[in-house]
Amino acid sequence: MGAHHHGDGHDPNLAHHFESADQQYQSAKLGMWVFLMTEILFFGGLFVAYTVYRVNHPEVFVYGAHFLDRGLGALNTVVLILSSFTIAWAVRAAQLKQISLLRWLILATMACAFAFMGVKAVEYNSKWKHGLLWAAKYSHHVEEADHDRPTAATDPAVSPDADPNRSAIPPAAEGPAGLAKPAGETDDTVAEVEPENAKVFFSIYFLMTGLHGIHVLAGIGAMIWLLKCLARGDFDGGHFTKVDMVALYWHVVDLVWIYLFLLLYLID
Amino acid sequence: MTSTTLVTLLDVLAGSLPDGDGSSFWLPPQVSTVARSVDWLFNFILAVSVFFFVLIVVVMVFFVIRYRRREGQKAESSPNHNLALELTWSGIPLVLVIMIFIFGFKGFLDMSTPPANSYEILVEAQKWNWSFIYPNGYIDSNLHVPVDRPVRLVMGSQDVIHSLYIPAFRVKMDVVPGRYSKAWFEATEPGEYDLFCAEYCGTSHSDMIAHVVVHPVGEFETWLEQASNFLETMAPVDAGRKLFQVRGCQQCHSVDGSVKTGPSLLGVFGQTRNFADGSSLTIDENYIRESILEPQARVVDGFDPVMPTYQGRLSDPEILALIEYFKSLDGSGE
Amino acid sequence: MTADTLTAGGDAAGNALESSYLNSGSGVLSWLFTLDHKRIGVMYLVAITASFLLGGIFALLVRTELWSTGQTIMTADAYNKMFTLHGAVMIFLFIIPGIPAALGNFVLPLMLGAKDVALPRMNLTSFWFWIIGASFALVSIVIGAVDTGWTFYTPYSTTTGTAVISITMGVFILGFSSIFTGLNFIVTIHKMRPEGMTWFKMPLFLWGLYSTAIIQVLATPVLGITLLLLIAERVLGVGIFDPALGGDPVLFQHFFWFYSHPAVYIMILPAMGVISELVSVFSGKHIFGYRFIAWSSIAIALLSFLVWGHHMFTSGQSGITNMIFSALTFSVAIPSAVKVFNWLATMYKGSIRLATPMLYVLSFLFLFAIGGLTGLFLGALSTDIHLHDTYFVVAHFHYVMFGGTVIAFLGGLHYWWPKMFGRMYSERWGQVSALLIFVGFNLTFFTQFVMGSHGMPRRYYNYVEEFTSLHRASTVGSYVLGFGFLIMAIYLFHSLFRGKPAPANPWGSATLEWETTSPPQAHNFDHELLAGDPYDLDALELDPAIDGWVRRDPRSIILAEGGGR
Amino acid sequence: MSQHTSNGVHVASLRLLVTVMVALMIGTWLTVSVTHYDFGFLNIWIGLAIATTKAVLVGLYFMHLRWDKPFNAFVFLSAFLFLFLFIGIALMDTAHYQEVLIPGWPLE
Repeated sequence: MGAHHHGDGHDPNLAHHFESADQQYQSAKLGMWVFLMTEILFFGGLFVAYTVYRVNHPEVFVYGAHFLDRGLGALNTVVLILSSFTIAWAVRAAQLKQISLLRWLILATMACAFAFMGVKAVEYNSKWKHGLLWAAKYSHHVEEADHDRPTAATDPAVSPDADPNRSAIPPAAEGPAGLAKPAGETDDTVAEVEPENAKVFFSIYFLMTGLHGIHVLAGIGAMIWLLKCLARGDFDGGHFTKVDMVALYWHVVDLVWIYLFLLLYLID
Repeated sequence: MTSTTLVTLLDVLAGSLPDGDGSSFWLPPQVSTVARSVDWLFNFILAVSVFFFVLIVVVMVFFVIRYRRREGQKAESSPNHNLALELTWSGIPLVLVIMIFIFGFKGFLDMSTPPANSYEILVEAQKWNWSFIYPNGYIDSNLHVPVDRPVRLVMGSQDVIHSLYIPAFRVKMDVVPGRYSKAWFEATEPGEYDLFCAEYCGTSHSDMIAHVVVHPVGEFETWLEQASNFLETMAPVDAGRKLFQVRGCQQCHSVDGSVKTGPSLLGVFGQTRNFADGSSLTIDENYIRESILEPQARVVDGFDPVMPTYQGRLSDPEILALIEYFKSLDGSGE
Repeated sequence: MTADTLTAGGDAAGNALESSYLNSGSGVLSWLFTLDHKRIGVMYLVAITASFLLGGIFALLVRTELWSTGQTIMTADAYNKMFTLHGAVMIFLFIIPGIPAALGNFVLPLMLGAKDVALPRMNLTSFWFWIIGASFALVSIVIGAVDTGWTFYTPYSTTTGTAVISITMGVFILGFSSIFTGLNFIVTIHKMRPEGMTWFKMPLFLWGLYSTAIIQVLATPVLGITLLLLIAERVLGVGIFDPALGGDPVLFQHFFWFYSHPAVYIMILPAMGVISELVSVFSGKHIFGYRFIAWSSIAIALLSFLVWGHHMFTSGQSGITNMIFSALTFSVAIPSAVKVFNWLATMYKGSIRLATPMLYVLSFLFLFAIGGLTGLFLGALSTDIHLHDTYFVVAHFHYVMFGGTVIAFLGGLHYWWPKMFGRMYSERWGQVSALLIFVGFNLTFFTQFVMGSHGMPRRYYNYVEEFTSLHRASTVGSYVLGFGFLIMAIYLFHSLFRGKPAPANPWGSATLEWETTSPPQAHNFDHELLAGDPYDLDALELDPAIDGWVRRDPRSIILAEGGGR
Repeated sequence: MSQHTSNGVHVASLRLLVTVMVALMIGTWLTVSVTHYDFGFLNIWIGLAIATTKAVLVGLYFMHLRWDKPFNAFVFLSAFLFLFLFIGIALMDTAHYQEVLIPGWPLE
């Protein structure tokens, strides 16, 4: 090596190939945003699958959504918003070198993440008990289900006239006579009769919430890493980049859930 | 320039001397009404491509020779860019590709709009054969069509995606499970042509070949009538073999002893078989009849009860013909 | 001497075989866990070369089987696995990472006068993901391989009994490897350009890598989710693509091509970048129409997302969708044509050296012209109906992917080889092998155009008799091609040990990677550099004493002595 | 009154963060409660509008896009642009298939 070391006497947080802390911070930040872009498109594929299936088979979604507990869904939304707030505050704490506060805020965010996964576990468990699983494992019996969804039969929103308009898509029966399924008939009886392929709703439900759950777990991992860095004293000098990056990621996890809650739980 | 002279000009460019069937160095014979317009566009694009390719290569070779590096001689100076020139060589290809797009789209519209009076044939694709179902219910493994009459194919697949491709007609359409896809053509020359599966579908994809037989005027109806009566005109053994092939039996049952989804039928007649329920029986006419109409009644040990019933799909004479065919499978060769 | 002020680590000519990145740490681990972009680039080079060898063997087996109708050397099932593996290995393991991850990784920071990419750890992660993904693919090959074709179309891929899951897992992981490379390049190009290098003073190779990276980060995640859905379909029976469950098997094709069409441009854009560098240097001329070439890269990258449906013209896709995709497909032709004309114009009044890299440039122009022009037949709706899924398509994409990307990759490899390893290869053998590859390639694939337009469907184990002679010609061509590569492997390998030491700048290029020793030192540069016009070749002169090129005014590109950052 | 770090990065005030969080909570309550009313085909669009408002709030304030380099916002938004393109064309095409579906496939 020549006589051109840059590491010595430099800020240990500045990697040797960067000229300034700002360049390093902006690089990390741009990198994170590009990564988030890939995350959006990654989840996006599932949203495409969701949209295509819902537009073609709206009755499956109207039916399936009755089996999701919107109270628990709303609770999880609140939990995630809270965690988004705490991690945003954590960034502020890191920027202002409030190390002890930072620790508590990261812990609070993690607590929310665990709470989220706990609620999720309760939900998954009840689906499991009733056989409301993805298509290959779906073993639901309509008779038992009636106890599960007391609101379904009485829900004022389920009116025969309103339903076909709901998704702004003509019901599948508009093809040539005899070719398409008589979807119009299922609209009247949505609360009682299980539409064909109702199980696909649960396939989609498990795929989307499952992938989201994996992201929550990854977020928990990232926060454990933050705590490790904090213990090492990485943030003492006001180097908040790592906290900022994890926070950005976490907010996207929150954003995805905002849409999942709407699109899976609140269908009518 | 009239389109005929243009066509001739393009034919010459394409290295094709119009030798009657419209085939050329590049293209197979033209046997459908759309083939002519497809080939016209093909040759037009070919002419454009040859022009630009020759231009690029000639310029390139000329530059390499003319400006080859010589000792002690540097590159001459010339401008680094020239907006007018660059816009020109963006603009000319733009105009050309717009033309090609329009021709291609027009041709496509013709190819996707069957005339109203088309003769309709249903097509059933499965790994790895084609069944063509004629309006009178007769099923054949080859496609027979009348000449000079539009034919519309309504196609479905039983398993994976296949694609019906008749090069001589320039027709290709995927056959997708769960939906009907459609294609049409009007054959212009009697003869026999290849029909391929063009979408990869597994082991015998490349053997999923059928023939298109274009019948001369007036002969198609005769053929159909005769073919539909094959039970009367053919020996029962031959009729049985034909049914075995076109009605899908061979998908699951081999006649050479190899095990597929179902047991092989080689030498089946007179053999004793054990069944899943523990009973056993010597195979006779009655058992064959039962296993065609009620396949689940007695399933041969070691096989899954997956065979569909043929109740209502095979007539008594047809079952008799099949039985005769199975009797002939005694291992003594055909 | 002017040279040694710049190349303190090396000898007068700028050769630094003794003190380069190649021996700045020893032992396998110093390579496997290096953060040095040069070493990662070299490891990628070794890895993709091995993949290319594997894919090439599959290709030769496929061609050999097609020597005659019926069985020649293998069964239909084996053949179906061979062409699937040939496609999957060549595309996912070789050609997508090919230029960006191997050549790009090595060259990009050097062209920026930087010490490394912005995110070196992510760079190493990318390489390791490649290794893990490749291992999954190998496992799949060992436990029975796949027979779906590299396109994994449903419902065939969800019903076949072969090892689909392990290979799709592999491709899924390889996707992340590709995303990480792209992400890294975007950040590096945005944030680490040196003083003086505005966007429009970047070498065009960087424009190629940048537009490639845009596609990598935007399209590859969709591949990831597509494969995940495919795995879920097989394991969980999810139903999105299953018509029996109300799903849509053709939707898979939309998913797949939303990635895989842009992926075609992941392959070709960096190749175009390489050609832009080479054609200027070996013509001794400033590149012609810099801005048009740069913008056309970005245009191609963005347009590449709007054309995927042209793979589905016969799938039953609606007429209106077909029309839109056909029209948009032709729009990609324009920027591609512009580039070709600009490269030709660069040669005008030049001083053209027919060194091995330049032979590849000429080869590229010839083959890419054919590949591009035959795309017109496939973009037009009515002709595509006839040609879709025939050998015409096979020939077309080999002319683009091999005649374009691989030829450019070889050109780039021969161009940067002295920089990477500090040795010159045998020029004579380089030319022989370039010629053999050119001839073999055309014999292999031009025949396939003729077969295809006559109606020979692709992925056929057996074929009708009339195609026998063309198939045989094609097979012979593939052997010639393979022989050309064998020669190349020998002389390149030989050069590593016996090659003449390379000077810092053997070709007379003006981009910054030639301002350091060959091979570069671990920290790349001794000084902080000031970027000028990357195609100002007049700033250099040949120094016969070292058989290399030096700057007339070496101080003109030094921003600060000794790095001084 | 806005604070900045040593390298000039904006520090969001706690009051702002709390306000945004409260707004998000209200948004969630709103999303759930509007489902008790039926607006016909507008239902899904009202839901999406509320969700998107929430998303914008998160993006602008929690994720600092409001003070960040505009290019980062551009990167993020372009992801949605490509996603809409994908959804749009997939929907347009699949809508066309509906009339050619074979009812009750597979038939056996």
